[in-house]
Amino acid sequence: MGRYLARRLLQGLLTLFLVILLLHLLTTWAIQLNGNPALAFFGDRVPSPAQYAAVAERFGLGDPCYAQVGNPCLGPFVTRLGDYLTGDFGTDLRGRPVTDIVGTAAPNTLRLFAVVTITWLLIGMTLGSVAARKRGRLTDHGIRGLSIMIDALPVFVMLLVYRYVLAVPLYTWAKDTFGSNSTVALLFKPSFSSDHPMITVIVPGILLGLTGSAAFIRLVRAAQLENYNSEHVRTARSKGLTERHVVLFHIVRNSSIPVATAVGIVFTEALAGAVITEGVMNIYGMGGVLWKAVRDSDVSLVVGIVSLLAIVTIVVMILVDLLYAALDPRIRYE
Amino acid sequence: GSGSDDSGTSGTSAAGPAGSGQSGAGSGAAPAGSGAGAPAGGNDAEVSDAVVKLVLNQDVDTLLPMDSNVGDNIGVLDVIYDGLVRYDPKTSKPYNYVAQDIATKDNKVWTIKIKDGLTFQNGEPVDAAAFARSWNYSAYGPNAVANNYFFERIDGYEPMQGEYEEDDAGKVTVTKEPTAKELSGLKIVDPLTLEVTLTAPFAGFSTMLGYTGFFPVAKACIDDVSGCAVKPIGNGPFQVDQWDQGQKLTASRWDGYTLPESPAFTGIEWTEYAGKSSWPDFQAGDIDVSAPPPALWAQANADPDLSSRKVESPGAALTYIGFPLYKGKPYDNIEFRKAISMAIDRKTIIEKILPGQAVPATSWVVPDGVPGGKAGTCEWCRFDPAAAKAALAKAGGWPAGQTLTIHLGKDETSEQYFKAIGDSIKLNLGIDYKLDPTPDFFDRRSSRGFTGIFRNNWFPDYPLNENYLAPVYGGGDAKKGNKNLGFYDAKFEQAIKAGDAAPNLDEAVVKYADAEKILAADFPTVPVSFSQNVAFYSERLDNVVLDPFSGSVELRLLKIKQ
Amino acid sequence: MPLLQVRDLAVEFVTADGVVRAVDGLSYAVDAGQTLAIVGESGSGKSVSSLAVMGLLQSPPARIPSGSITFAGTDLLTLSRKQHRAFCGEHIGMVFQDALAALNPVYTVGWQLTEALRARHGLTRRDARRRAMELLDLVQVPAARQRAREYPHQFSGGMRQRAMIAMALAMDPEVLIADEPTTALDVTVQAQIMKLLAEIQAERDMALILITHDLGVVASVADTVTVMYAGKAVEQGEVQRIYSRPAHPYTRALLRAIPRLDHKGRQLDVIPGRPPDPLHLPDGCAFHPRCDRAEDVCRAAPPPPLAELPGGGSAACYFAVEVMADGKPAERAES
Amino acid sequence: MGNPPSAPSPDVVLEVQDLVKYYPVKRGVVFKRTVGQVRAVDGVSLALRRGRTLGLVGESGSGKSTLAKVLVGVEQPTSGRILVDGIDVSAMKRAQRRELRRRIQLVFQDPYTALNPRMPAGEIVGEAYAIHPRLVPKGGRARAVRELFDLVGLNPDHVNRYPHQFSGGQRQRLGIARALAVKPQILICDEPVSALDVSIQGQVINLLERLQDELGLAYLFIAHDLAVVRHIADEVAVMYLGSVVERGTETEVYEQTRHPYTRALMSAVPLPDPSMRHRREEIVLSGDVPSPAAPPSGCRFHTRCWLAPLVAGAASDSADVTIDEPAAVPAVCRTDRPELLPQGPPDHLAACHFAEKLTENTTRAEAAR
Amino acid sequence: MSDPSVSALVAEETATVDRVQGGGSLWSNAWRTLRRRPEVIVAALVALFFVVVAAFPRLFTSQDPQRCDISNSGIRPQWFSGPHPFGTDIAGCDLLASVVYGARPSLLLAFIVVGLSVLIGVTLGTLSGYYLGWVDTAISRAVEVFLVIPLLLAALLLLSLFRTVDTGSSVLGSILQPALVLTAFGWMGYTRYVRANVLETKNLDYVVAAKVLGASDLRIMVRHVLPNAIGTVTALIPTAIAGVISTEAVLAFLGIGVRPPAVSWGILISNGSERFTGDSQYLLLFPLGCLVLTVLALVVLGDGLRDALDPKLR
Ligand SMILES: Nc1ncnc2c1ncn2[C@@H]1O[C@H](COP(=O)(O)OP(=O)(O)OP(=O)(O)O)[C@@H](O)[C@H]1O
Ligand SMILES: Nc1ncnc2c1ncn2[C@@H]1O[C@H](COP(=O)(O)OP(=O)(O)OP(=O)(O)O)[C@@H](O)[C@H]1O
Ligand SMILES: [Mg+2]
Ligand SMILES: [Mg+2]
Repeated sequence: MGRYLARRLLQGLLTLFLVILLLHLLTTWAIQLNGNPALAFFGDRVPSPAQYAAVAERFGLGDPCYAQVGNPCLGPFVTRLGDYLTGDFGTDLRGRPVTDIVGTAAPNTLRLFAVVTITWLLIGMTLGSVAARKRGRLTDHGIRGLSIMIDALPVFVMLLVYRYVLAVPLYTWAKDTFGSNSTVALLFKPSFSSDHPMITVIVPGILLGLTGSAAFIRLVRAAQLENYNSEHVRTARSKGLTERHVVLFHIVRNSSIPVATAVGIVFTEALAGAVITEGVMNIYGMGGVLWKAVRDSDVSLVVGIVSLLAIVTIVVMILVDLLYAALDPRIRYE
Repeated sequence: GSGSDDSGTSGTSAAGPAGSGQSGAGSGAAPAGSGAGAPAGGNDAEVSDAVVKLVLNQDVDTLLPMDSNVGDNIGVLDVIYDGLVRYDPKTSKPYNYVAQDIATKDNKVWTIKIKDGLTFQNGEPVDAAAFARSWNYSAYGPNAVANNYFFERIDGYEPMQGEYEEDDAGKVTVTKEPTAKELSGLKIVDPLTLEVTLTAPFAGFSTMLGYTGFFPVAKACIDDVSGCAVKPIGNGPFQVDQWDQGQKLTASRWDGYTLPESPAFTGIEWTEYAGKSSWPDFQAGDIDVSAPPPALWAQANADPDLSSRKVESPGAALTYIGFPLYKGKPYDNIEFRKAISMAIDRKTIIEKILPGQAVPATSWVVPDGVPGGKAGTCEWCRFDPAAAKAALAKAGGWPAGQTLTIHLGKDETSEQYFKAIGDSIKLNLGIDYKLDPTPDFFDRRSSRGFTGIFRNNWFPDYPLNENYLAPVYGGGDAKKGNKNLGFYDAKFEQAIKAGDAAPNLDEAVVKYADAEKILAADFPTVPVSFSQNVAFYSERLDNVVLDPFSGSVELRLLKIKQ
Repeated sequence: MPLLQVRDLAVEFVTADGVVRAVDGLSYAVDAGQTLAIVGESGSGKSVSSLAVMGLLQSPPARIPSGSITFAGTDLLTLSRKQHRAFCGEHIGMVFQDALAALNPVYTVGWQLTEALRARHGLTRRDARRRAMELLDLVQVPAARQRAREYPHQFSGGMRQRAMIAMALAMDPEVLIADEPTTALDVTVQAQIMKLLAEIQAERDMALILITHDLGVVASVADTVTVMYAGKAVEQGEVQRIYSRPAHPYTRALLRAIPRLDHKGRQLDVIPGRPPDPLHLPDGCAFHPRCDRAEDVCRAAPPPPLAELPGGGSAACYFAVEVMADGKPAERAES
Repeated sequence: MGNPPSAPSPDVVLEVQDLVKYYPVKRGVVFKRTVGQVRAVDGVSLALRRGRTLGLVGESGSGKSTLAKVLVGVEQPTSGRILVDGIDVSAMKRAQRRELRRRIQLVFQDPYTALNPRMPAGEIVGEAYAIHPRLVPKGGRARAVRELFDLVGLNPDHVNRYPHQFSGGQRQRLGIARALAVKPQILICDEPVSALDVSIQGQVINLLERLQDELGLAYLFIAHDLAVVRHIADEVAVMYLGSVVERGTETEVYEQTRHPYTRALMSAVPLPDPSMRHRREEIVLSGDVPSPAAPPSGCRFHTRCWLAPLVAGAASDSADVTIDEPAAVPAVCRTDRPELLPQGPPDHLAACHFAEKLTENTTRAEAAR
Repeated sequence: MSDPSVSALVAEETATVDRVQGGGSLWSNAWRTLRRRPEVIVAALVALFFVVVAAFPRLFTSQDPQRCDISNSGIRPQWFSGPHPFGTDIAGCDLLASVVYGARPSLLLAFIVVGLSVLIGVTLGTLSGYYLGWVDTAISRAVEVFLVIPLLLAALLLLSLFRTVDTGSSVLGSILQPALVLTAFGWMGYTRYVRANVLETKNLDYVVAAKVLGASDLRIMVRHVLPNAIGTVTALIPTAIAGVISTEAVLAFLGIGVRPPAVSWGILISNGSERFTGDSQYLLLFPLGCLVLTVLALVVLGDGLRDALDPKLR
């Protein structure tokens, strides 16, 4: 177990290194092809080399390699790695520490993910279980159809419709009924509010979670179906246990293994949804920050954020592996 | 000064009083002490205990005055800092504010007297040293602040930049470090008197002084620049309480404020939207000022309640189409350019794509609000498909099978806008087009990398017709034309020179207008639209006035209904 | 009255290709302390019939169009499914063939052993643990205390099967149905398990229904035998009689086909062809295409009913008496 | 441990000398270290004669399949020699070894996993010709396949069917046909009838016997079922925990058993004869086969041996010793690994310190004396 | 009973085997299962319809989607009473033509992405599972790296990299960039899937049999391991195609999708969703309807295929 953990961590470090290297290369080449963001600083004006150099220096892009197309810019890469080792994740183009940005943006995104995960679990578990239970019947077909519909409907459509069509009347109604600072009213606030970061993230989270839940419904259904037909469930039934007990202890428990694994690995995938949700609902989060950082060719910010994200993801992946072992005693890591 | 051209990298919707660029002032007439039309600033008796809720539509990265050059942080800093002069919201004329007096004899050496007894919010005095400190910091090249270039007119700017060399590979090597850390043109005569020496006479210097880049900063601010960028130490009526970057900025009245113009309420809360629409929050009553996204424009206007709470004012930005004149045929043919121009149904396009945000342009200089601006100088800016076809035929037609590229910056709104323009061209001239949104627009434009027509957006630095003309069309040589457009006309250059040499501004304006006429005949670019500032405001607001340049609400004039 | 009596049981599966009659008119009875063996080829309906007894068939696709299953006077088929299962949980234990699959991999063996006791009889955790150990001791699993805390995958094949048996015994059932309990095991382990089963049965005076296709095992433990072919019982009777004087050609062929440990024969007798497709059973006697004794009547007439034989037992063959008279199968095999 | 290599007889087509196959147990964070070994096959010597059958029996995990895999070259032996027609395989070059592989073919236990479900039967059987193009000229392949179908008793018209359309017995025939396609000399049958119904078993066994007669094949017939082995084998080897504990002709092994393990194995096989029910000697071995990763010291069988306590009991003159008590095992069993030595006839070998106790068909009680 | 002669036996077998499974291959069996499910048939027809639309847009509209007249902006659906059955969008382009011509980039993108991803995924998964060792280590690391990098980030980065590369205005050119990104981040699932399957398959007896016959690694992989590992992947393909079509809409919404002036469903949906909140709901509903219908059809098809290919779930 300890050995396994050590090996996974080493592998994780290697992955991290590769991720950083890859991102470094991509961002570097983007800069080389599209021009140094320092140029954008001057807008329409044509800077003197002096001014340009000063700004490039300030942006951390002063190394001449950024002007040579194809140069992998390993020098700055090594420097950056060294800085990371000392816990220095650098600053964005405007000098704001990356850790500070992440510190403000990450909690909001994590709140969003928390709501999303809970939505997945709730919807996926309930509907998936019902579908598995009623396999082949109308309810099953209905739920499967619904899951596909949810799947096909892009997130942004739901979010836009909610924000522009539903939120205002709901919010107004809730304010009139429950008072303007009531929980219900805040729930329907058309935009995120940093004063109420948890409650205003719930509806966006649910909407985003709804889209992802489609796959979950299907996963839970498939996992449970497998167990419904399994021999150990037949054994449990032969013991005269009630169906409720059988479902709870043998079907749901056993099908939780693939489900738990899936919850873990969708972390990175959820980020795409986060960019959109954060964008539409005006949540200051990792998705939005990253989005902007890439558009601005803000190398430090991009690499910094993604490295931190990668660390989180890798840790999540390892945790999922461990969770897997916890859920399935047949797995013993060496 | 030079104008600015926003690449439009802001977000998906252009809602709200957006608009980047800097406001400047440049009225050649003696500005000092004019006070004419000085707005009725809020006095303490009328202060209502309210927090005004506003939005920041652009990404605001810093609140350091020397580094702030986008509409939104300028808007915030407008109540945090006070400049030497402030501008009349209607006429754009400057009047002294922190300055007691600004005087010059030769338009080269300026003597600025500062009002006595003013302090920063941390108690430091606002004096000549404060201005000198701020300006020296900005002008020092290695500090690389956004407003550095504003100081190039002051003596001693050059040595502060150092010298660099750039070889063919783009490698920059420092050949000489900056030799000075202070502007030699700044002299502190006494604690409240600053003498500024320019490199050359410039009548408009005093009008520039109200611009954000010229605000004073406290010593504590220079000592901790990054802290000051987040929590400014201002000298204005409001102080920043807290800034959760990316989310929210709150400011409240500063009790130590002694000057007259102060907002008539106790606090302001800016919510950051980073290009997203704040309209639903406005509708829900959480925001006091907003504007609907294009899709909801018609709806909002149709609502009598909403439209009664709308202010509109003309903006200063011009969107125009440029041609790679340096590429030769067919772009260097005026008939071709005419054909393009007359093929564009400006009115309908704006109505459909950017309702309320723009007006069709019929001139190169914004007709209202800028001295010398006049509508209708562009003869071929009307929509006339027949004439357009005829002109194209006269130009020899469009090469068969080729596609016209339209280059533009990366911005969805302008993409839609220019798609409609392209559609118009295709429909009326039968020319196939393709859009090329590119992130390195400026780079490619200045390096003449365009192969088709391109979108330009000119935002002036100061309200003078010269600023729409000389920086854009001038400065070229007879053979190659100017840098961006490849345009050159000796008569045009002469007219500009004549304007520069004019003894006073009123005469200069006339000369510059002559230059516009020459331009109209040469027709190197096609004006498309001027911007329009719009805001809807909540029921509790009163006296909502938009700044003609930045388009943001004049906070010091705003009133809260009781 | 026998403890468990199955009468005229039929089980059908509704599949996309048609209705499969997996069990067709099966009847048998067991008494306390008796061992009934059900033998037959793969697919002959052995498992399905016992699942029907336990109320474990999935319906759909399964349905029971006729028959009765009476346990001590209660017809199980008249009960609701819930009652049926609860009843069987109390009175009938079942041991499945593949113990690894039949045990839930995520719970400890001890937990599973006492699950029913805890869920249905509200046993405390401590009592449950003690009971689990008793049960493991009963089935001769060494180091029961330690083993109860382990998971099924940590057990060897024989141990798992023992655990399975212990689980089936947890509720002190009166009848134990063992569906091929040793097929997957080594002979040495098989011998251990069969010995164990016999001991427990004797000790508790339990009825044992042993489902298998190993005629050797049947010979060593069964009292009565039911031979199934294509869903039907083709022969029933005392174990001695069936082995010495089989009355159905299928039984006889089966006995002849077994290679024997005690002497070497060069050529094995075989039953030609393959078991019939349950969807397309041959007309007449289902065995006739493979039968060496088949005559026209077997092909044309309706399948023969299970008829009483002179010396006790019964067989479903028109020529049962003649076949029985043919003599010992083993002797023939040596010829 | 090793047996002296028996003199090569002209009849011997395959000889195995002191064959060892260990599977390393690896562990490590970055670089894996070998921390132990699974001794799957631990010093086996066998000889296979042309046209004859060697039966190999033993409990699950005794290394039978591993041995088979090593013989057909799917696994590389850890040590030991394999001689085909007297030639050492390990000394051969690649091409030669490939040719050799052809000569030894394998028939599998599970007819469901042994055939590629996505290949038509004809292609499965004919694949050998695609791999060894020189075996049969291109035009003749279809015919060769049909002939093979016919040979193993399958309808040649079924070449286009897929495996799932065949019954278990038929699939086993397909597996045999595939093995025969390359014209092998040696067929290694790894429990070829274990998964089949009794009624089908006979068909396959008869087929194998007929093929042996017709083609002169040598079989290594691996099985659980001692009755089947007795039926088909000329010689028998009994394996326990990776090594052969008894070897001899069928009659010798079955009728003059010289190893307590073999005896136990045989007594565990139920006889299909209810009249024998309580008349047979029953030796029920306790427990399971120990793990080959940590085999017992000395005689591998001593932990489960029924004879040892009896012998020990006799030695200590004690009447009631139980098998479960390890102390009751003679020290020699726990310390010394018995060699495979001739018992009576020179080719009847057994590896037991007390083999002489079993010279007659001794009962347990007699052995104790 | 005497041993029946081989030929008799053969005849016997022939008689019975004919009834065993009714003949036909695994695929034809799957087909027979599929045929019995009406919803699968309908789904297949719908999918086919849209494929035809994508292949022959001219059959469905005579209008040019690129010919837009701003003065016709925002005409509501006229159905059969005017030249614009679905109405026009804000730029005055005919919506029916846009939807019809938008099918091609959307579907083509989906097919290309899924095709390439499967190809890469299956190849790497097979190599990884078959050889293990350092090949596996390297591929596993690559998989993890690509799993860790967020797709959208990479999409944006690659977009800025490819901005300056002119891919032409053909349909292929306009979808090249999103296709690249989605492929680059779409293969890992297949790799892991196939690898697991290969690990399972490669120790099966029939693979051992092929080895014993002397088959080369390549042959074993291609003929034995892959076909069986790929079966389940096949069933994933329709769902994956559906997923890409939806993702394209998301990319379009973020402005990094199919390159204008090509229209795709994603672009139409993204544009339409802005207007949905205004007063022109039909601008969203038509393209979204097509997308939902296609996705629905493909997922149902995938479900059907999976059930048909996987007897366990039948
Ligand atoms: N769910 C089902 N759907 C359709 N047919 C079924 C189903 N379950 C069982 N059958 C059929 O019922 C018949 C009897 O099956 P059963 O499992 O009882 O055989 P068995 O005698 O136990 O065989 P084995 O020795 O292989 O266990 C078989 O023909 C089988 O095909
Ligand atoms: N690849 C491997 N790695 C490690 N151990 C292995 C491997 N293959 C087999 N073994 C071990 O080697 C021992 C012998 O296995 P083998 O399959 O040869 O036994 P067997 O006699 O064929 O058993 P069965 O009768 O169950 O088929 C077993 O303990 C097994 O766990
Ligand atoms: Mg069964
Ligand atoms: Mg084996």
